[in-house]
Amino acid sequence: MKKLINAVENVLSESLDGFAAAHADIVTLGDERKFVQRRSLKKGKVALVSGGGSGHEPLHAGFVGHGMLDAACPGQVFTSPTPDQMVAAAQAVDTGGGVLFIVKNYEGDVMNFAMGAEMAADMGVAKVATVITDDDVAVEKSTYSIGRRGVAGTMIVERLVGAAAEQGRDLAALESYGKDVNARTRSMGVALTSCTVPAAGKPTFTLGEDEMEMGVGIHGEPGRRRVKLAEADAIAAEMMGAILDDLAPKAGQQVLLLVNGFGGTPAMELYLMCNAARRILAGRKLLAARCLVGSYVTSLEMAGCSLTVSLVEDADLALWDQPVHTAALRWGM
Amino acid sequence: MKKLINAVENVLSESLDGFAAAHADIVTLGDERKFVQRRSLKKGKVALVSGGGSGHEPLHAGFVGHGMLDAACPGQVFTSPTPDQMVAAAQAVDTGGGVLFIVKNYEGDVMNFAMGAEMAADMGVAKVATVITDDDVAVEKSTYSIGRRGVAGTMIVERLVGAAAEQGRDLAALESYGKDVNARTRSMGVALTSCTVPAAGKPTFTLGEDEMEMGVGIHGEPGRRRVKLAEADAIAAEMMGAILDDLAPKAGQQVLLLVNGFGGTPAMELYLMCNAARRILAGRKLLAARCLVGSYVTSLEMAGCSLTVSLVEDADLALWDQPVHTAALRWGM
Amino acid sequence: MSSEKELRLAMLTAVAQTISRHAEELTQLDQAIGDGDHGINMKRGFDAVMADSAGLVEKPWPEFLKGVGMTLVMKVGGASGPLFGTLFMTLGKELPGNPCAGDVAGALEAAIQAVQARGKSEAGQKTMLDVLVPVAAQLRKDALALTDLVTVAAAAAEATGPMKAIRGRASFLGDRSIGHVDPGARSSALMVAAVVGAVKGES
Amino acid sequence: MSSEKELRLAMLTAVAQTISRHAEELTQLDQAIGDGDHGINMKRGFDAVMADSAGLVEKPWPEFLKGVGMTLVMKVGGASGPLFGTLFMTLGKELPGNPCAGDVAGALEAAIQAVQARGKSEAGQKTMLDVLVPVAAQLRKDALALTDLVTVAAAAAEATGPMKAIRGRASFLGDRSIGHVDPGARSSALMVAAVVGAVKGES
Ligand SMILES: Nc1ncnc2c1ncn2[C@@H]1O[C@H](COP(=O)(O)OP(=O)(O)O)[C@@H](O)[C@H]1O
Ligand SMILES: Nc1ncnc2c1ncn2[C@@H]1O[C@H](COP(=O)(O)OP(=O)(O)O)[C@@H](O)[C@H]1O
Ligand SMILES: [Mg+2]
Ligand SMILES: [Mg+2]
Ligand SMILES: [Mg+2]
Ligand SMILES: [Mg+2]
Repeated sequence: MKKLINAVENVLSESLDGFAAAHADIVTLGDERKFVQRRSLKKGKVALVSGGGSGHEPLHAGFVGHGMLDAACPGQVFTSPTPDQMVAAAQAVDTGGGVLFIVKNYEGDVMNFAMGAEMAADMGVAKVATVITDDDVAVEKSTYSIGRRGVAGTMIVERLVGAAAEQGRDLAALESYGKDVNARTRSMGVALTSCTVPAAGKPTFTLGEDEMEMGVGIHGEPGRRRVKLAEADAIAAEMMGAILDDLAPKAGQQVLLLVNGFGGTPAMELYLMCNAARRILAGRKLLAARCLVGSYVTSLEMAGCSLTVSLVEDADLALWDQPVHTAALRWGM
Repeated sequence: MKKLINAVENVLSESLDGFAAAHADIVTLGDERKFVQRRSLKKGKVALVSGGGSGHEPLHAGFVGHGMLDAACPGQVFTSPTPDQMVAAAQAVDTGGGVLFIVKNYEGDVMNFAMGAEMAADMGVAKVATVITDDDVAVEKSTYSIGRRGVAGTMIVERLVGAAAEQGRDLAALESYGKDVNARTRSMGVALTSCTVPAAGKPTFTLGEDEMEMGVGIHGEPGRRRVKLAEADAIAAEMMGAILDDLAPKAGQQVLLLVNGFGGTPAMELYLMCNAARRILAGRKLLAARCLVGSYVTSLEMAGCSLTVSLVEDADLALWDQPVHTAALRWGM
Repeated sequence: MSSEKELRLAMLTAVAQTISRHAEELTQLDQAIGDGDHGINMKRGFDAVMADSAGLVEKPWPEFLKGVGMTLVMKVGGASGPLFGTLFMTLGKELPGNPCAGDVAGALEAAIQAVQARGKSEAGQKTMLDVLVPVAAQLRKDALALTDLVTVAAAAAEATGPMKAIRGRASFLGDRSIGHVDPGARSSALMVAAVVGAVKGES
Repeated sequence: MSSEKELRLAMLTAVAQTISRHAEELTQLDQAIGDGDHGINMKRGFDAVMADSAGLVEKPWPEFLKGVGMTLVMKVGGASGPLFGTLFMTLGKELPGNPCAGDVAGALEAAIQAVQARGKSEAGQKTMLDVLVPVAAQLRKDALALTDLVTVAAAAAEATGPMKAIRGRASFLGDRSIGHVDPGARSSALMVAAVVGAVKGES
């Protein structure tokens, strides 16, 4: 395992310390590093709290700040945080408007956030509501499973709901808006190499020199199938096909396109994939109203990328364009 | 070779098309993709033109926009652009204030930009001046060599000179400010894995599972020495030691710290390295006035990072904090 | 009372040791059909429990078990944290202050109910429940046949191999989950064996 | 005149072919002590020259050589683009419209001067100059001993192996550059051999 670390046990804490120091203008670190919180809170605004296993940086701590999250709870690498973290975060950032948890659909996250919500309620944090994201079309939807995984689309939910929260909408409105955005958002990923969890010390999976994992999860979970390496255009066609078949948008629909790197893929390839995805959108007469390219929801150093499409209307775009000031996403301020 | 590409010959052009489409609000692509230019030019402002081999994204095209570059000339992967590109770019963005070339110190870049400057002069582009960056302390300075390489510190020069240009300073002032910033900026890098040039199809170098290349260049050039993998703190100590011994700052000096990923290293490790570097700065009683962490000057998918320290005064910090709006660096607007 | 305390310590130590010894194996099982952290998660949890063990074993069985469960909830994370945490906490709630062997089956059944509610799951879905449920049934049948308990647990864990996962991360794999033992089932069987070993006075 | 045109085409084709055939070798040499693109760069340049060859070979020697040089400048990039470009452009400037064998040494010497000025370099620094300079010297000595020219060039390229680089990317390596043949020296020797082959009518 080749990583820039000291001891495996301290990767998370040292990384969080570095993050908090580098972005001291935006965030502070909670006691025992249970959460990262926004430096200045807005009285009465609904507080957005997210979190999940670490290793997906900048998700979620990199999205704490004006226009997105109020706090993020970092779990161990690829392991959901624990309920005490959510309780501490909720207590720290609730300013009376209630707290909205944004949770990726993994049983670990869902259960830990649920216990956190129950405990927070017991401890008098006014109101907690939860939005669960499940945008990964690689997993077929079925009543015989726990449903789809929450992947890169989560950041779109965090951003749009974050902008709406900044405008003063109430908890119920934000909860339903978040569910609505999630329902219009679909993603799919592909891995060219595995990632290595520091504590495990070896790659999560192994791919042949000519293989890729189509439909991979953001923890290196196996996807739809392991296939021969293909050209970027063919990869984009399969992913966009699955996404668009599921969303079934009408011609002329505006969309937001996210080309997300998994951590080990250079910008050059992401922009090339962006180009491929945009050609497919154009072919279906869809309008790429906004386009975000970068490594935003990663799997440590995994090579590969995901494509996310959100169906958006003018009102969503107006929110998207509102000022945002976080470590990883910033404009307008 | 595992890359998200179609044909090796088209990597650069498809990637540039994706980049231009994703950032159409900021940039346009010149004829024959010879350069990426700022969408709106400011009459009379000195035009900043940089460029170099591709594969270092977001450098340079990702830094085209308000507060940084007016144009960037992308060469083939790891290969300097050709003089016709610089000529075309200079012609496109010169609005009367003259053109400043910012060039990393590699003979290829220096010679091609020099030929470009000569040709531009022949063709009537008013005035061209050049700043050469050479911040890499891994290469010992010596009269028997071409001197140090220009690496990640280049983006600090581009940023500070870009902000100064926005304020209306003239060509001579910007040239001397750029040289000044470069002289106060030092970097050093380490690689944990190699990168693979698409056209070459195989890794540029090979490291054992327990080896790293200390002092690596941003094209995967061998560095000071190949050594056993070490802990992050030891790596940071060696790199910061070389940088600070060379800069020899006084206690109490303000510095700008750049922790730069080479493309294959996740944010988690970069922030951990940031933490390590900051401890070393604190130990030398230096003040990390600004801190930038991310993959800004990359070597395709190489794993590793570089550390850069710039000695800065309040005037530099004021420029640093001015609004900037590029694909890869944005604040204040 | 002091022997009860020693039993609690012996059980805790045995469970923590077996988890620690098999952490890599559990992680490997999780790498095959999950995200490769189950061994790491469980070890982190039981290391934390052991750090508190001196205080914990002083407490009577219900508080002891609740304390273990709460520590697991706060330290394990992932899916297994809330589930094993709920399991131990509910065992603590259900068992009387001075439990006898006959109390265990009922308490375990109630704890399994709580796990199922938390996990929205049931036996047959290739999870820890596929070990816990047959273990409870065996306890109900014969609370004193300790060796059988271990055999039942081990066989039940093995039997998750051919199953298709419907809960847990492995469910994302669909048919590709078939052919691998479920990590949570394996860790459950290991814990059963450790507890039985402690009760029988092995070390 | 038509035979001159054929000779230009034969030379161009021979050079382009040898570069193309050895592109991988040149890239490997550059991977050892540079950035692994020399073969790719040179191939891109001569592919572009070949794409224009029909028009280029129509022109008299000076314009032909300037055209080749200009195309190399615009297509090769890197360090070798301006240098080989300058070499060919200066050869074109220096040679008369109807050059004879005796004109070549002087033109090459002038072209080498121009390369040195552009590259701030001289022979002995482990670069293409370590081939070009002895080749010019040999031409000056005997402009007609074509086979000797090839031998001198090949030996000079080999002789860069033990040298320490003082110019070019390899210079960053200091002593670690020792033991590897310089890619630009090797490509220069290949071009000399190709040109001689074309003159001798080999194909
Ligand atoms: N809904 C559920 N009900 C019961 N057990 C479950 C459920 N989800 C997961 N598990 C168990 O948890 C184990 C995985 O635990 P662990 O790897 O620690 O968490 P995670 O899957 O979050 O990484 C699975 O092997 C399975 O036995
Ligand atoms: N200053 C110089 N003077 C003469 N030749 C040089 C100089 N710098 C580089 N070269 C030659 O150029 C070759 C490298 O070319 P190439 O790999 O195409 O460019 P780059 O080094 O920019 O990647 C070297 O092997 C050397 O022969
Ligand atoms: Mg996990
Ligand atoms: Mg090069
Ligand atoms: Mg797991
Ligand atoms: Mg080269």
